[in-house]
Amino acid sequence: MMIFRRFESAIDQGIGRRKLGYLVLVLVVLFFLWFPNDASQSNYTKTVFISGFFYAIMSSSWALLAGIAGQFSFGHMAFMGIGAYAAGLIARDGITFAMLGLSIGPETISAFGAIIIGTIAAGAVGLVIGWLLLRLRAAYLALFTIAFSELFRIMMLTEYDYTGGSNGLSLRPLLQIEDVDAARQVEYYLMFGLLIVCLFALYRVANSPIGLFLRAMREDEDAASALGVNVVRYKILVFVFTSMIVGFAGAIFYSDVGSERIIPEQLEILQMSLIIAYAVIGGMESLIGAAAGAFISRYLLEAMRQVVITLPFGMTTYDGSDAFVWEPGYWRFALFGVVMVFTLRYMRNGLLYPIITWFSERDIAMKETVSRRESDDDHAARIEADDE
Amino acid sequence: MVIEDTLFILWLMVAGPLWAAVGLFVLPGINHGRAEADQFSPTTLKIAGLIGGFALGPIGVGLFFFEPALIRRTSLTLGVVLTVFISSQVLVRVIDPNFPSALWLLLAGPLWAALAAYFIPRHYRDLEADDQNALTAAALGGFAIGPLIFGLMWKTTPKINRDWMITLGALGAWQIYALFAIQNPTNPCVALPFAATYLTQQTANGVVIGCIYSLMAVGLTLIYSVQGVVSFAHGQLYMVGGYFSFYFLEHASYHLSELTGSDISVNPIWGIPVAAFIVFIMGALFERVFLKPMHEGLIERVSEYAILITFGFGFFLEYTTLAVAGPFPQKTDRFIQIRRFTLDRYHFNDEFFFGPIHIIGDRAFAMVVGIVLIFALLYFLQRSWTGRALRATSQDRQAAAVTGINPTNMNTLSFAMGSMLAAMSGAALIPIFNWVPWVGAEMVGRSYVIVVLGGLGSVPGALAGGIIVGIVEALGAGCHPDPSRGAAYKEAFALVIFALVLLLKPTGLFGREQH
Amino acid sequence: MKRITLLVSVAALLAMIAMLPLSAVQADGHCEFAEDSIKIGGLVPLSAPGAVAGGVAMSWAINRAADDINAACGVSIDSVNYAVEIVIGDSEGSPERGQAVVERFILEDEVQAVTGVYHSAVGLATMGMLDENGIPTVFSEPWNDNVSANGIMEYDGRPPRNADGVDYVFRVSPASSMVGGVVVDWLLDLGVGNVVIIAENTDYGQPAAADELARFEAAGATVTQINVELGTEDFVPILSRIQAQAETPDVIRVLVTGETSYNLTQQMAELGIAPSDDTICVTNQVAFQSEQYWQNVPDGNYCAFNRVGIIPSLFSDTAVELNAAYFEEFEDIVPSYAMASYDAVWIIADGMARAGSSSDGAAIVAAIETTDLDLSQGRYYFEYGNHNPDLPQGTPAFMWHQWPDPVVTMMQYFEQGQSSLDAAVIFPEVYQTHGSGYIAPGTSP
Amino acid sequence: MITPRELRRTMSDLHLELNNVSKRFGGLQAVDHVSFTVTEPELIGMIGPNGAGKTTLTNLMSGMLKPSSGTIYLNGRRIDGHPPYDVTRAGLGRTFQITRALGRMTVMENMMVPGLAHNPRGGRADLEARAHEILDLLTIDHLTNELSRALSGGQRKLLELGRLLMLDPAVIILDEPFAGVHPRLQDTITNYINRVYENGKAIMFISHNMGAVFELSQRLIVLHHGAVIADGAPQAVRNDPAVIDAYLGHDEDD
Repeated sequence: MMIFRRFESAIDQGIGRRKLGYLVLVLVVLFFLWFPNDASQSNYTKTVFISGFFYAIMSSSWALLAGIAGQFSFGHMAFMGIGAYAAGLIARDGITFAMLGLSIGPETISAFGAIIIGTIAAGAVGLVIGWLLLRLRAAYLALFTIAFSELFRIMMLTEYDYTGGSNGLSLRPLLQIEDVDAARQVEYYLMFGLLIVCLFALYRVANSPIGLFLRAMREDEDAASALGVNVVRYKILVFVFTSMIVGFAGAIFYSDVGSERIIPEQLEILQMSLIIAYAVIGGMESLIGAAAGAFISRYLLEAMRQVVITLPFGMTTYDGSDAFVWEPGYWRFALFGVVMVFTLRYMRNGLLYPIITWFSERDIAMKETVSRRESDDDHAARIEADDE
Repeated sequence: MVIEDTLFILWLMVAGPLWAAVGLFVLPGINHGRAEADQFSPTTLKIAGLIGGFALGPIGVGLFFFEPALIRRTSLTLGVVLTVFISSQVLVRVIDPNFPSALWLLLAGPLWAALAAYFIPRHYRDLEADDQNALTAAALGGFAIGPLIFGLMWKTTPKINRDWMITLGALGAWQIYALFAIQNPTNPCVALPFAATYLTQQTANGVVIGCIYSLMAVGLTLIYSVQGVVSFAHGQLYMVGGYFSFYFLEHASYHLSELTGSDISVNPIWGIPVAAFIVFIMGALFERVFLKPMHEGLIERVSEYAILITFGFGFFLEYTTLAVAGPFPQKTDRFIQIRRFTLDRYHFNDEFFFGPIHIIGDRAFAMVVGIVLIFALLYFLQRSWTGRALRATSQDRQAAAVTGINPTNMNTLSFAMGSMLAAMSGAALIPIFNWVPWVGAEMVGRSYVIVVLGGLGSVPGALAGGIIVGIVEALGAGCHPDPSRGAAYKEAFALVIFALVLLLKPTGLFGREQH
Repeated sequence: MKRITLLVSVAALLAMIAMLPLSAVQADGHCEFAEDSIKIGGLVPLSAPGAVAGGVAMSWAINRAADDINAACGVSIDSVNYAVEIVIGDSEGSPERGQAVVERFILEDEVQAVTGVYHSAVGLATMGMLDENGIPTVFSEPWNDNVSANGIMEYDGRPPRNADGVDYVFRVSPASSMVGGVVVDWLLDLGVGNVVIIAENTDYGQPAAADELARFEAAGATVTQINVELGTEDFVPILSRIQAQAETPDVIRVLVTGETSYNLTQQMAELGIAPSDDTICVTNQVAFQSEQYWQNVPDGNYCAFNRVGIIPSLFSDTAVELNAAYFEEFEDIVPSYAMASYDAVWIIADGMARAGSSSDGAAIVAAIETTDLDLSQGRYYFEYGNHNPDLPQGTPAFMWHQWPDPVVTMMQYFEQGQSSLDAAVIFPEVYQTHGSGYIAPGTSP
Repeated sequence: MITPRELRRTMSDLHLELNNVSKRFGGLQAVDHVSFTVTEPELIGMIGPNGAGKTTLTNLMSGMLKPSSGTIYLNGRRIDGHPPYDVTRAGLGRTFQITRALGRMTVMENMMVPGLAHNPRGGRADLEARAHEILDLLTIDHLTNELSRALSGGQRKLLELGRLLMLDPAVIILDEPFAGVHPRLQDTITNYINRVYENGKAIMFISHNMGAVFELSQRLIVLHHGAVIADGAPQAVRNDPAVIDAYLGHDEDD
């Protein structure tokens, strides 16, 4: 503890925490950039990372929606699905405007064009849903979005002829690279780049005046409105924005980058709940936190499929090996649930929150003001006033 | 249903106009000078007579003669019913079977609903009329009767009371029904002579399963009414309830057989109290540890916290069960050894008949269990001190606290009881549906629909909501024009209603104002 | 070549009769194994949304096969014994995961062959990759017609994987249309005219339903297809709908799996729709798990069901052993996919032995193509492959690298709580055990 | 003490006008044809027994509720039925009876919300400078980086007042500014009110205890059963019989 204090003060005198924080960030990014070049790493790890990046995008954008704007949506996965499915259907069937008698054949639409269309579709639906949700708060909003995403899932599953039902719908591949290793390399960088871009976009929004307004709305919608914040506009805006981000990410991920086809099971509430859990564990109200939470949780869940426990002191199991393998199976998720619940209860801002705040100078400032307040003698006033 | 051509034409061309004429010319005359009739303008009387006569013939005329007070509302309603009925009957004949009902259901209906929902309430406000429920009524009406709703609500902005809602709702339902009929005339919902039996059968199915559903929903609504919290662990509690019952019965039967040496299988009814007891404890503990701090102001954004924490709890329960019990479907013995109750076919004449109606024995039993438990709960809430205390707390925490009720205990109690009810319905259903760890998901979705429909926090609402959902699902699956999709969309029907209620009347049908 | 096979299988039987839990130890006892072992990947669904129950059984069978092989001194290549080592991967029933796992198999675990796969979606998504990497593969449960079909075929609009097709992938499970054929033939023999098909909207239900529907209509029967979502519990409304149809159906065919099918069948029986005097109840292989079946469908007596795999009364010793062991583990009859998975490992091992290499994919494939083995499900061989490349006109593409005659039979219970080992085989006639093509409810043969 | 007349020269245009504003909840007539106008910087007290419709009227003016009938004009713009944020932009700011500080945002952020909402293009630096001035005036400048949920009730009230100034509205409505505030802070508030008034704004403070209102206000509006029963100079109002028996008889109506 003492040592830590000394270290802390050293940092504060030295480069300062914020700078150090940026440094750490840069190092992390560099690590991820270097990673695929590590020959010892198999493509499988890369694949795990790729899906990790994808879910990082999902839960950090959800963190903006739920954590910062306080819009507690369970429809996030559905929006992702809309993006992917729209892209896939467009690329397969093209568009036909019966009334105008004009039709755009699938061959004229490039994979990327399809992705863009998917993104727009997700945004459009986000607009409608956001508008519908204006009247609903908290639990009602959650319930409505659950209903929405279930409806979407059931439709995708049932309209077998159009969506391929549970066989899933395969999107037009974004990259055509024969060599598996090279392909995986490119996909890795593509997804990582996407994550960086999305995080940057989310970060910019969160720290712009808009972000401020969103937080104000989260705290108290009426008050915010009374202070001149156009709640309607920003509420809808945040829905459209996040829907487009996840729609885009989804369309890309399923264009044979992370996966070769999207299946309705991906849209089950279970999947959504995983995203929420990641965000909660990482810290719902910090984008980086949520992203990191998602990435780490996914990695751990993956790594925990098979836990090899090496026995100390040359002990051996009955068949003579010095290690035995534990396959936690569902216990992983059970454990995950426990972690989530306890995080919520005892570290509401997520397990990474302390680290993140430590790096932001905010809490230095806080400490100072706290000390000042203690010196301040309106303690009595506070107690008295709080009795009202 | 499609009434027979000759009958229809006979009425449309001859009887209707005849009595309409009577209503039009005679009624105002004889009603003239009678106090209760003079409150209406002559034109109103004329139109009322016209419609009444056309719709109900002599009955209508008689009605308006003996009960002039009814003239306005009755004639309005009749008018609407007529328009829809005739139009749909004509449609059935004119339009070819593969007329896309989507056209109305997905385009025209919602369009008019949206328009009405947008303009009418404003109009009400401009006229300083009481605009309570105007929105709902407008939307319903717009969907049901399209532009006519403007004619109905624009000129004379009537006070929207329950009959209005029910009438319009019924009309909407009728609209869908008629469209289904058009889509697929061989649809058993419309094709005589089956229709009568079939609809009764489906309604019965709906009511039976509905009562079972509501038992679970009641728990949800109880928790909400006291704590203002929607439990997202409800489905999983329902699921573990089933499992507790299952394992208890298995062991009990085994050991009893051991003792007595004869092969005994314990009736699943005994599983219910066991499951109830265990889950009650679980619920109480969870509430103490994780929900209590909410009410001590240790947590901001309470509702979100509640959602997440219960959600995580459910997550944990589901996977723990999966790890312990495995994915293999389980089921207990039946409650009663009667496979089904059957009401035999009754012939009116050689082509018209009614029945048979079947109800599966165990379901009937489970329904009874459900109803008994719900009424027991109601009795408990009304009569016992604790029950009253619970209600008081749900009314007004502070006031309750002042009168010496300990709100903290009430919270714990409410959550524990709510969870217990979920577990009980689980234990009551495991003899009927086979059990897997993810069985809660579909069920809980349904009970959200139910509680919102009935109004979060209202126990009778939950019962009604359950029955409505049951019927909607049964009729939806049963009457969907495309049999191959009807079943697959079964849940979807309830979900659609759910979404609509949330948007139009978030307080539900019986609910208090939302917290 | 043949001799080795024989030796191997005989030894295997001996080993199985010897105490099984100790098999590994015993193997160490009397076999000299080479340093490095042969790795075979087993791709099975072990978590939701996958069909977990199936996955559990399959991984059990795969490991079991490995134990038996090792008990018989593993795979001998140039008179060196290589132990077989199994790597199980969880596909979660999702194509995405499946691809990832296969990748791990190939690049991390460096498996020399792959088996397993329950969901067709996973099979479709992974077979291209397996082929590109030249990993000899024997799928043991996906039914979709497009799995293992040669490269000429396309599925949902995607171009062929490569010019000469999916050549490394074999299949010992039937294609759904092979099964459909048997069921439909049987029903048509009984002269049904009005059929209701209830199918789950998944990659199993829909193609199967489409196939059977086509066959029925070709034979002039009227068919109503009803799709249901997996996880639905209450089927009474839709069943009432069937009940209300003007003419009662002659047969209700259930193409739904898992607990959903149990719910459906039970409610069907409780409502007295089927099995009844007018309506035949036809469910599917899930009914073969008699313990589960009777627990969940107490009223399901006299339901007929199609089953893949040799019929119990004709079980080979291998099958009997396997069944006994399976029963010990799961207290239930061994399902076909477990048998198939078990056999698949043997086929691979045998192929490697004959190819004289555990790494040369092409050679192994060539060897497997000329497989001729008697295992738990009967005699294995592959009619069409590079050894016999041109499929005659009208032969469907999936016959490529397809075990041509997995035994598909119709069976029927005629006693409450009957073990499926005693259930009557009613079709095809050659297999009939109780000499009747259909046992009417209430009667017994 | 500056007189309104002198102020009028310096002040920006200011004209608030209510015509027959009514609000009905179901059967209850909460606000009943209220009409009054504010045309010059004034300290207006609005009083009335509990349930007289004061808060409802505030909500109507600030756009939280739509009037059932009647119109409200502010500086020539019709604002009734407009959402609160429009009304605020139009230049009418209000505080809440129970303080509505944005809990988990720092005091500075609380100040910036209205600032940026009011002129999004405005440079943060200037706005922050302004915020500091205001906070200083309100004696809570030292709490800038404090999360506002950590503030005392009184400080929250001050913060709310501060936020209003960031909007620099023409009319300010204070709902129960003195309720449950430590005496020491009450002075600050009074002082604030005067300062704002001197900057040429009209301030309407609502309270159900006449005492606090009397010494401050230059004009009193008395509500009873949702209707204005008196409107004029405090002294005149004090002796108005209607007001008296409204207050004497107010026990039975809440």
